[in-house]
Amino acid sequence: MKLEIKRIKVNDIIFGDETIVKDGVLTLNKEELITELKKVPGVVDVALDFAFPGDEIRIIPVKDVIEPRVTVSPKGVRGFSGVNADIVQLGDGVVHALDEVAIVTIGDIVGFQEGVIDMWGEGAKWTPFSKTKNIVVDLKCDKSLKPHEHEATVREAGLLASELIGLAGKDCTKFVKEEVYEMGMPDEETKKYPNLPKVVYVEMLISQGLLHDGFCYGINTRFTLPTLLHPNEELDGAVISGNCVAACDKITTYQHQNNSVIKSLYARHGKDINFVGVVISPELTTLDGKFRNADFVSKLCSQLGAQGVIVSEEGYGNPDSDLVMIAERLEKKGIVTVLITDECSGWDGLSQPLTDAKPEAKAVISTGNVSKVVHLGKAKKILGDPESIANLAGGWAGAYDPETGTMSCELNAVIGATSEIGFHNCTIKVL
Amino acid sequence: MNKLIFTNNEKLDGRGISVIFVKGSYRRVLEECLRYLHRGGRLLTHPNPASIKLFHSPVRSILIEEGSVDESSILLMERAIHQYDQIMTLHEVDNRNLVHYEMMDQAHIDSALEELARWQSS
Amino acid sequence: MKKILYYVNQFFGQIGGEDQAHIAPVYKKEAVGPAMGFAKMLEGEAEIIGTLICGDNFFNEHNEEALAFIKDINEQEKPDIVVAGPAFNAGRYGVACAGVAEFFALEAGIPVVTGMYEENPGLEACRGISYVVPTTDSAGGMRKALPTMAKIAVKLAKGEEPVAEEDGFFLRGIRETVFSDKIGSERAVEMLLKRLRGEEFETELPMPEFDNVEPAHAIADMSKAVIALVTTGGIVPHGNPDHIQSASAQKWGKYDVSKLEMLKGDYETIHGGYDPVYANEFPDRVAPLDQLVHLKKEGAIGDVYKYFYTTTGTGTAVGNSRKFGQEIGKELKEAGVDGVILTST
Amino acid sequence: MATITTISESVGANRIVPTVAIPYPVGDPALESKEEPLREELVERAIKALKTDVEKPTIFKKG
Repeated sequence: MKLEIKRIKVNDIIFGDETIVKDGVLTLNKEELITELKKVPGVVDVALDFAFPGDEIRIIPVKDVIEPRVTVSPKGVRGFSGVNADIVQLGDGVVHALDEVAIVTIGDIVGFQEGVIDMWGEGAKWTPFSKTKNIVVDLKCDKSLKPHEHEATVREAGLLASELIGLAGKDCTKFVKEEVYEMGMPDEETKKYPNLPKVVYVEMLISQGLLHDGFCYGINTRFTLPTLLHPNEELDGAVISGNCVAACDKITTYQHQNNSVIKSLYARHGKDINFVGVVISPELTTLDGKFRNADFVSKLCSQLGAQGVIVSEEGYGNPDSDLVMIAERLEKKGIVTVLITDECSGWDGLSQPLTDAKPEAKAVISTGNVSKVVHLGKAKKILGDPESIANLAGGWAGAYDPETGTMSCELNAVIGATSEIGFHNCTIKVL
Repeated sequence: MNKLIFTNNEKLDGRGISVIFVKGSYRRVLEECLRYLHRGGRLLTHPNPASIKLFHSPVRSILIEEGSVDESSILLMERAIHQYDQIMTLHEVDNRNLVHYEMMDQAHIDSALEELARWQSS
Repeated sequence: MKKILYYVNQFFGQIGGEDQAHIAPVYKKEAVGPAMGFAKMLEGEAEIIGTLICGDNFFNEHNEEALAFIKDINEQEKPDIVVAGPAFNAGRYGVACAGVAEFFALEAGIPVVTGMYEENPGLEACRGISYVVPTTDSAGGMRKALPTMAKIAVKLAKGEEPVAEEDGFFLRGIRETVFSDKIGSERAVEMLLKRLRGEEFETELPMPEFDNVEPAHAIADMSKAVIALVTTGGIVPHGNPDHIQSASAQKWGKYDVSKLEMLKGDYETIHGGYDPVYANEFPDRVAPLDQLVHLKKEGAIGDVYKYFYTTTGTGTAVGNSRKFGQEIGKELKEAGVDGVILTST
Repeated sequence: MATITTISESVGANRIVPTVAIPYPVGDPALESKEEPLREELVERAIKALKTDVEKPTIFKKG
């Protein structure tokens, strides 16, 4: 498979009468975009705003983040296969992406959503999405929609917005970066690199219903057994996020399209390792489901002849059990495993970081303490629902200081802060 | 083996499964469950949710199957209580959004029941 | 000038040795014992306003009273910094220093500097909440420990934040979230490559280690063996005479059962972690003395050891559990016990 | 003698007899008159374990 992602430089974004990128300026036709988005059943109103790195803007509550792209070849392929476009095999072709531009969908479906992105100051340090030029899409939906319908509507409209805006880069010829992801199927690659250790990436996805779902080729992963993907498929949009609550450690669609573990392994394919594939493993609510998927994942890894595996988690709480169960099974098969997870070591950083422990979980990357308290400044402008600020500040008395407008909150409320696919650069230092 | 749901969610529809109502907090439900598991039974769902915000929920339901003492269930329940305490050390229960938490709790039990229904003939 | 309150036990408080370990706390408005030398190392940044002296046994056995006294002194003197010990490898003194640290650091919000040997049972309880300087296992290390402790106290007096590597105290185990120069996925791939090449690697999230213990040899002739009964199920004589805590136990109990056929009738449970009905109805369901007496009568075992040992397992700190195990084990060994039935709930 | 044997193993116990339940490890109120034989068997198994040589944490199951 060969996938080329050609990245188009965007220095500024303005509204205008057509949606096009020229000489580093992205122009958006606001009315046209809003009309198109309102065609999605259930969407009653849309607001578009910009939030650039350094602006004193707070975006809350963030539902998803998506990279605006267009598939240039093969011709005629549009959008996210199986979701809002016809079924097509992903992973081959040429894609134009608006570099470091992100579509950020907001709007709370349930009252307790709290994911925040601050574009400036202390808050900006803790989220990867303070460094992207964000087009914030506030989708107001029909009040009569039931929550899961509301979620589906906002998800669909968000993906559509990323496609419509992605079209602006269709005819560009100048690129700031051209990423090429070329890799054959395992047999072929093993013949080329017979003595490089085979490595599999196991990516766990929250799959527990309402606001806690993942989708692979449009199928809700709650209904699938663990499955095998070629790395290019995920980089080409096969996996999208339906998960709106776990702010710090949910995997946004942007992070699927630019999966950091896949990119890190790709960079070493053919040099240090033979990257044989990506296994998507759903995190289910039932324990039998967890046991079954852990067994299935470790069998799949053996089938692929894996000698080393990286496992990334999504969320915090019951998924910790899946993580150590998978590690246990792989290590018992002699497959060397590295886990990536965030931890909760309390406000004082003193409590036991992971409650579900097995001796086999001995090689772990910690992406930070979800209970670390950070202090956010007073925003000049809030995009989204100020009411959700109360969720953020409501965690405990005294979190919000009315005089200065400053507020303290835990990392777990900051989008992507402790990203468990290692997309961000937090780690732990023991003092 | 018949199933039980321990819950403090008044709005919960057990979908035909007998419900043991626990008066009190999310943590009370965890404690009552542990007491029960001490003498028998097996956890069918993990006691805790998958995202931290849901730990702040005032309500929580847990699905159990009757039967003999199951060591791993007792161990898992004790760890779930520890995990809950860690997240909630200085956090207040979020009563502001009770209605939505009740709905989310129902959705997750339905999701579990649906999973089980798909796999078990009974 | 910041005010320092200095805590010492009966020995360093120059009152007496083991014979005076029972004395109640006293407060002297002057520097006593190690505090005198300490006072000279404060570079004018702080002064010692008084020394609080308490017997090690008193502190552990009359914990509530000792803390009440310390609370009064705190309200009366309002110290800015508290210094305790160093306790070297004295177990009860170390646990007392940890208790002092827990009160001042956690409840009164006052920084505490202390010092002890790495194997002191008090270390685990206070290393995360106070600045604990590593010392030798005996008082000979005083000359080396005091200056390091003083340097930390001076830094605190100046309002500076002491750092483990620079100021020489045990890593406090605080897991601080910081930024790495590499994103998580890069660190993961590098760790995987090290593991694939069989090289050393350092996990960023250590799992609790699993202990392993050298197994004792089998008992050859059981018909002559003395078997002791021990439990962490919190089974105590009615009224809990030694006030063993129902959770996070600070002590264990030892009771003569040589004249009993069973625990039923004389014993109850105070354990906070399980439904007490069944144990109160028949305590031998937790600690089966009746069965051991029965086996003795049948000649299957030589004898049931005179003393039954008990404590509460739930919520008890690992440090304390290890201490209890060592203390009880020592007594059983010295009493010539051959085997132990240890029940837990 | 413990109900959660994995914890016993993790702290290095070498002879472990799995017991009935946490509130009554060496007993079972539900058995009423038949509780005695159960309790006897459990303690005898513990004594047998003390007479057996082991190299590592070993669980002594019934029979």
